[in-house]
Amino acid sequence: MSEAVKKVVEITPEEEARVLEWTKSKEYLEKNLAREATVINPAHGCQPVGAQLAAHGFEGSLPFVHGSQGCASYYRSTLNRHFREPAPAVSDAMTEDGAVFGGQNNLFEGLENAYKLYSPKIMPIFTSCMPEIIGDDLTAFIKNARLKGHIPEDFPLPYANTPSFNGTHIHGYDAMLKAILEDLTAGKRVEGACTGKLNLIAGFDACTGNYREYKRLLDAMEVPHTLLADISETFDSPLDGEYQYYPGGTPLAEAAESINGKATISVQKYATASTMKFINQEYGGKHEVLPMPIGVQATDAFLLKVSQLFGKPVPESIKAERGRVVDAMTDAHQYLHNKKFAIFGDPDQLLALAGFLLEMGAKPYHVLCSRASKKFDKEMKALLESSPYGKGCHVWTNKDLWHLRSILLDDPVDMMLGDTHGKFAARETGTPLIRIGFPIIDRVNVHRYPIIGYQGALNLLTWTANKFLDIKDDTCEDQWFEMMR
Amino acid sequence: MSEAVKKVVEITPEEEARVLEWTKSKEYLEKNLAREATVINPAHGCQPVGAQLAAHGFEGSLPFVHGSQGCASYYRSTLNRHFREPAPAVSDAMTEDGAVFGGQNNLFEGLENAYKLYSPKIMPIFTSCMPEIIGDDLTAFIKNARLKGHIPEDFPLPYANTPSFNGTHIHGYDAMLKAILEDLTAGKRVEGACTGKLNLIAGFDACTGNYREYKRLLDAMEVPHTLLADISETFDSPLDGEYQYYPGGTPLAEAAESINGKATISVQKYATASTMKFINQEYGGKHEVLPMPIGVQATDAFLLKVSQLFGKPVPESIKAERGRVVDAMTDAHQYLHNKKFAIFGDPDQLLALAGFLLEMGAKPYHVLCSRASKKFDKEMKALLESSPYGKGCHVWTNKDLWHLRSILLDDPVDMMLGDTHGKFAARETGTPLIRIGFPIIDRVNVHRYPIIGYQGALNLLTWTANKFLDIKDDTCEDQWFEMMR
Amino acid sequence: MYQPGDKNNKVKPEVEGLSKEKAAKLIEETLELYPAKAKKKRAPHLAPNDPEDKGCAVRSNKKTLPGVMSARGCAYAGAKGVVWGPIRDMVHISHGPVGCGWYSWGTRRNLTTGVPGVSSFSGMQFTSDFQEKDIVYGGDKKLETICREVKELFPLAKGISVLSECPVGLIGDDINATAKKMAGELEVPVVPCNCEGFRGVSQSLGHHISNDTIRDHIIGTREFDEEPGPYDIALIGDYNIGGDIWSAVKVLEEIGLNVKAQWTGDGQIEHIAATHKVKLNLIHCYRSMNYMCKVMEEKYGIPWLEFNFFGPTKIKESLRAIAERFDDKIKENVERVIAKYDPIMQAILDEYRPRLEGKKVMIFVGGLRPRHTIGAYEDLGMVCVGSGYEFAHSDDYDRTYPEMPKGSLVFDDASEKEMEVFAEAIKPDLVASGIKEKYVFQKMGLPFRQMHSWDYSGPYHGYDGFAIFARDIDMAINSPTWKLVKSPF
Amino acid sequence: MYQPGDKNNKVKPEVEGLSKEKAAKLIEETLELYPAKAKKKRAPHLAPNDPEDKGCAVRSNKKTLPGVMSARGCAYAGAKGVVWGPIRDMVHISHGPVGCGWYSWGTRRNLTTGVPGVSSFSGMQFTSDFQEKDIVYGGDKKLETICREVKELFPLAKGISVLSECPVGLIGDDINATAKKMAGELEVPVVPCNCEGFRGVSQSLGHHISNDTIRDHIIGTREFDEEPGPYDIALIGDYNIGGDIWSAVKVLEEIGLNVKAQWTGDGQIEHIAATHKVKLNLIHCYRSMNYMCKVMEEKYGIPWLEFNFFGPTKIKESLRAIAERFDDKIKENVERVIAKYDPIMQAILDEYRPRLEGKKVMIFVGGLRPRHTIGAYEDLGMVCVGSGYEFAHSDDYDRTYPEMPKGSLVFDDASEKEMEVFAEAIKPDLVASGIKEKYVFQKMGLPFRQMHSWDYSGPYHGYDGFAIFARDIDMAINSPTWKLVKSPF
Repeated sequence: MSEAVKKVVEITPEEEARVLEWTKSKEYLEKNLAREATVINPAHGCQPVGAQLAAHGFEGSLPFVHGSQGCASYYRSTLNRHFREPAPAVSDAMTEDGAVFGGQNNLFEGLENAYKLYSPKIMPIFTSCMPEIIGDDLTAFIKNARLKGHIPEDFPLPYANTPSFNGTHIHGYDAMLKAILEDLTAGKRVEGACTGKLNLIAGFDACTGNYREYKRLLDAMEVPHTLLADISETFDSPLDGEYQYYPGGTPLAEAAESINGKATISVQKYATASTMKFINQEYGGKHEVLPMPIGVQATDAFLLKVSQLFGKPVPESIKAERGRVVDAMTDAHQYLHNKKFAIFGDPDQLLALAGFLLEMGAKPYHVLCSRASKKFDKEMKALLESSPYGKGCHVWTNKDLWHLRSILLDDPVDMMLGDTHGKFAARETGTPLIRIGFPIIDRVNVHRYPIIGYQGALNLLTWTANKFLDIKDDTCEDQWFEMMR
Repeated sequence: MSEAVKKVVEITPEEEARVLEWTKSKEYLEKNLAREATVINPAHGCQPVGAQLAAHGFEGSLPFVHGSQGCASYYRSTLNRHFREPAPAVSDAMTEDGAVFGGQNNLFEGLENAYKLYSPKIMPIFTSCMPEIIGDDLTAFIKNARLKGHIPEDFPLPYANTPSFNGTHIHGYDAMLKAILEDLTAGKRVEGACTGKLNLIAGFDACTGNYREYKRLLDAMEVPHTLLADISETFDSPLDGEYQYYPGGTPLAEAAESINGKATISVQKYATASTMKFINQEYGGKHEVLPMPIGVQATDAFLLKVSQLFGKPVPESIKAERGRVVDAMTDAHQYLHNKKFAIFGDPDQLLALAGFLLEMGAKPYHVLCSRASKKFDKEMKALLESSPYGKGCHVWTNKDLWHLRSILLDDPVDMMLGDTHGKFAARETGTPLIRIGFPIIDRVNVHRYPIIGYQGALNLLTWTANKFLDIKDDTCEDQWFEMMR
Repeated sequence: MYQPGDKNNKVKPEVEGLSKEKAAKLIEETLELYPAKAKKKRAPHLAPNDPEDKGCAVRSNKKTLPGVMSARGCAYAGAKGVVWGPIRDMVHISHGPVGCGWYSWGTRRNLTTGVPGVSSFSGMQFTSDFQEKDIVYGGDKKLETICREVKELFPLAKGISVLSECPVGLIGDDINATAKKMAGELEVPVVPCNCEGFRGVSQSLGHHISNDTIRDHIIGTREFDEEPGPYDIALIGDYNIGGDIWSAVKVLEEIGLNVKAQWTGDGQIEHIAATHKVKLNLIHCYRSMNYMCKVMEEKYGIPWLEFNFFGPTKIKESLRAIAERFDDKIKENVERVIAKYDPIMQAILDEYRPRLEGKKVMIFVGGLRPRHTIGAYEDLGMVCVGSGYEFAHSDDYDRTYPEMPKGSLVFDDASEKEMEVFAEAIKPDLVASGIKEKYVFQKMGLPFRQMHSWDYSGPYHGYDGFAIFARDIDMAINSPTWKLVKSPF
Repeated sequence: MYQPGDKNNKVKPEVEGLSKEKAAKLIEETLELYPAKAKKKRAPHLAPNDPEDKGCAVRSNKKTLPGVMSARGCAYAGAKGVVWGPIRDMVHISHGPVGCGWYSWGTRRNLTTGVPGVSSFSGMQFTSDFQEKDIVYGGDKKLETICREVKELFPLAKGISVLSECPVGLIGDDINATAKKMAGELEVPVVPCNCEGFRGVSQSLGHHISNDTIRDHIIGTREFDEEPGPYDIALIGDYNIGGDIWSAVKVLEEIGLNVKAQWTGDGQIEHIAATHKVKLNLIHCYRSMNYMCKVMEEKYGIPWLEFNFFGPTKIKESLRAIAERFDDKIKENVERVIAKYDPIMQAILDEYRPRLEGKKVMIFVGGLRPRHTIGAYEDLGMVCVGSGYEFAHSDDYDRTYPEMPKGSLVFDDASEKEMEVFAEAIKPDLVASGIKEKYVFQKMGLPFRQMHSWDYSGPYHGYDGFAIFARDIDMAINSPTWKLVKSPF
């Protein structure tokens, strides 16, 4: 006779309450931090979505996923939700037989169909897991595709290997951008030629407002420039009754000419490491990697560098803007003074945000990067040590947002800065979350407001200070509820 | 024998609770609305503060209060608090003897001292109550001051009567602006001459961001322009270690030449009635009064009018900006759809905000103006009737924010739009308040963000939609707490 | 309510301005956009509807064309996002690299009760975050550690599902053995689900693979503590998008039925395990779970019934069909409930129908909605001018043709290009599709609702849902912002 | 704590870089900016401090020069903003045009307990909003109606104050008669206060007029229900800016005293009316209420004492001076309280003093603060390089010189220009003044705290307040944003 079937057992509210309390304990924190294998609520995606973001930044560009169609759907919908904009991209829809035969035929057919249907000017190709595992040789495949006439000989098909089991979205961005630049600039270097332009690389940055702000600042500086991978129009196009597949993007000819630029600046060290290595080897002009210009000092440094490189003074209008933001920061300083922040996200953005907080006299108290190198850890710690407001602050690398929940329950902060994925930790620890980064899929328009430059500092300041004031008004007792703040 | 002294009687918590409940009743609402004489928590100030705002809008201008020094202190501190900026202005410090002898000697001495101490280029004079009651003759006084050498013959001293017991701050703005323009343009009209410029009058508008946005839009249109009473630099100057008394302001020569402008547009009908009457009589070119360009349609109308007047097309960059805002409005529409708003403030701003809400499919459900004409009442009602979203909405003129408290307790809304003074009604009725208007003295930087133009529409949209989303996230039960919104 | 072979449905008249011929011509023109080979492949997937002609059947469940923008997801999406993910009291491990779980984290709106992180885990993302070394050396050991860590940190979790991502199947890991070992060690179900994204042609295979695992690991492994009753039912294939299942359960309870298990929206694994003792399985999403009904019918003799709670007409039909399976008490309850809600529904129709009469909707989603929501639109006075599925099979289309007007368009796995051309030609007043399509059509000035996720609204199912559905459809179509699209400049 | 005639104070040494001669020269240069007549008028108001030389006394309480930017307010401001407004359970009517009440609404931070609009009215603005017709026909009838409306809508209000604005006094209204009539009719105190803004030279006369009305209408009109006790005191002239009075009362209660009435911060009118039975009046703001103490001393024999709870040094001195007026129990309590707080205060000093040592502060505010806060700065290691009052009288300056270093600046009713010139010459590390000055000095790159309103912070008084004061002063001076002022371009 078989053993009796077990009964359904319901979890009691008492059990729930007991375990909930336990998850808030020091014991739980320790167990949680001891985790070795499980990642819970990470703050990073995989390489291809970064590659797709970079690919969207060029004129007439149709990102092309070599891999399963499901992957492409995920990347696209993530971008759709963040920008609330279309994200046209295709895949070559590899399936099981790909495991046996490889994906060459899919690539052929995919290129042919996409080229005919969507009339792109460039199709940057990047890979999802399957071809990476089975070892598809993209170099050969693409060569064959041209030879066999699936795609015109001269149609640009930069390609990058973007394995999801290595690095994060920032590395996919880097690989794809490098591949695109490599492809477009091939043979374009002319010794002694100079476009007189600045090439600016924003890095993995899903804030269209930032791109517009870089351009506005450089226009004001009268420095001719090419934003490499300019997604500002791609992902912030007008609603006027006409759907365009490819609004905006860096013009391909301009991208090609970038190799003869006067200077190239990247503002994201970690997200453009290989791109900048390539540029250092191949590009003309001077090459600089600066911190993201978040906050006044970083913006100063950015503009100073541009000014030096191009011999152009920072114009009065921008100086005045700077002065106005310093004014606003002074006025609002007392609302941020010594406030503790938890910040999470990508390395470059974390370093820059921490810099802003320190210059405001606030504390980047918990800095969490769910996938980062020792180099980042070291650099962040050095930054914190450089300021009295960084004393006692903590850097958590390769820790996730479920760790952050425990950390914040144990040692709370006044505010979190990060993307939408932090909202659960925010709620469960009672911490306000100001949305910054990628993806932001539960608020509108946030990505339309810059956080870089002086205007970006003003925005960050306004969001954080006024949130603190909102909280004060919302939570104080009647006797402390006041007209002025 | 004298009667026994009464004992101290303490109010019991029970009494407090009972009366608190009663103040939330229908009966209380009716009693409250039946009030005839008492004004409680009004949403309007008196004329002189408006006059001072206008006066600050000109190059080297030192506003001069003819009246008690206490008045000047109030106006100044109100402006200080709102802008978090200096508001240099003087008074001639009339005291009791003024009631007997009039304020001529104060004016003489005041002009002399202010001129020497503060080196202004113009001193617009306006009155507080005392000289208005005792009937000081400013025309004569000023003439005498010049005759007796207290002030140079040609030093501009426009002056306006701004009695506090008549109208509100918008009327003081109007009177002062008219006086300044009358003074500066006197004798400057040249028949047939035309500067080719647009004169733009923003009206009583304490949002420096709006002024900058007007200028940005007109620059983009390549329409040369003079903002009459331009406070954007006056009240948003850089902090750079140097204190300047008079940053910015409309250059006096430009203001003088405005009489030969190609066209003059006021975007506040109620706040510039007498100024526009003067301009209609005296100015060259065409004259238009338009609604404040809040929202897409009103901005369209503004740009169209400018385009027509100057034969300049609206540039692609602005069209794209328009399309992007329409895009954002479409994306966020569902968060504002049919939401009920209570809005309060000045007539022109109320009409424009109601227009924006209607075009977003939201309801300006309670519109409250604590001092307004029948004309306004009629115009607002006509606007509401023009849209299905205006059906069933209420207009409350000459009602105050204590009325609003009762009204909202009886017939609640989802959100309030108005200045800081609404925060008590907001708290006591549990309604979120988005701060717009004047004064805003409990949040930072709000006045630095435009609410006019397409960018302004984006700002309003972002503030309101994201506030609703904040509330949803803050108040929903766990089962409805979601990643996406 | 449509049942296979049901002849009650009248053929719906052609929509004004549309006809079978026009639709055929439009399809022909659309196909011209493709290269020859692709055209040939796509042609059988598109057809004008003719409810009387079996020949209109479109081809379905075939590979997506490479290089076209398809709305389809993958098997993993079908397993994690659809079937397993909504079960709230299990920990679902996205086994492999970080991305698949990250993108699908919180983006399907399968709401749950329970305490997050304590007794409900659907809102969280668990991943083994494969690194290069896991590819090289295999991930089975890591999976073991993960199971132990999960058990330790989430002691109330009632089980673990292991949802494989592509690399797992390709590198030769044996998650089945690992799961078995860990189930024994940890004394909770550990269910291995080989739903690698490269398997099959769409999320549909993911559903099926998940069904198999439920069949093999779950069904029949528990029994309810209380005795079975005559009104015990299970609700199958409702994933509680935007709260749908709560709204549906409310109606079912009002007519006197006991919903003993929810598959799988806001689901509890032990309830699911004990479903084999219910009297009737009611199935909402036929596509993803009809196999489960068939299994339970075969193995335990449980009858099943399709139903549709979208819009008052279909609710009424469905309630009466459900009542037919029970006694007079339930029949009386049903009539009482219908009488209770009729005036409420009428008030909704009175409000919205005048604003929506004659408006055209084009639908392209997944599961059951391309057919099931048509009645709700019709209740509002709207007509369906086209409908299609991302990942349907032929039995789905069999159920769809009768619901659609003659001459409307039927499309299977439509590409974005096809949808665009159709929309430009037909000019629908509403496009009801997914997030990837939303902004495309909005840019064209066409009102749009995301109909996978109810566009962050809902519920739409049940009586309560219809009020929200009607409001949302009206709001989308009649938003005053559409007047702003055309620039006056 | 300074008491008139007290010789305990040592003369403070000159500040480095300052001397009586330098200060005199600076004053001379500053005066050169004025026209001759104005220079002559201003000269007596400015002086270098010399605690040993009576001759340094500045002139005060004179008319403000026309045409200079003065920080002064008016009599109405002194009555509404300072004395009457903080009484929470009365309705205070700003009688006249709308502006005066509107500008002063919520801008003084005299916090209150009670239920807003029910038992606390300080946070609201009541005005008769005079219109042209009220000027022409007079406002007395309107005032009657207002009183009746207030009584009806706010039944728990314990009285009404009528605070006249300029027009009322000029058009010949008789608010005294109206108030008397309405007090009779409504059976609550209706207090007419002829504090028209044109009266006097500053808010100081408003204080005095208000004192007169309290004397005439309030004092002695109530008695406490409970018997008077030996430790009953009243706290006079604390307006509870930022919660100061709560912090002060806490200390006083800790040493065993009963604070029976608060004048007038978070005040209750019937408690104030019953003050005549207390044993001691402790006065905080000497300027605005010393007259009340004198009245009560004269009429009821109540002794009074000035005290200062800013900073641990002054708190300690004050507590011991207070204890002297009571028995051993209180004396013991005081020593116990001092012992309790000493280490807490020391910890604060340990934290902040190293960051503030030697920093220079220039003070220009009203009331008592230009002298009373000096000790708190000194506790933090700072030095006062200049201090002045908006509306002081000579007795204020008498109390101030001994508190300040030799050679520091003393200024009365300073104009903004004078302040600017002084700041440029002396380069203080902190300017402590009001909202009208704040942004001027900040533009100059000088740290600033609003010291009328505690800059939206507080309390600063009492032991609890010092922790906040120290933090705020440090925060203002050492804000890293100051490093950003100088542009690198």
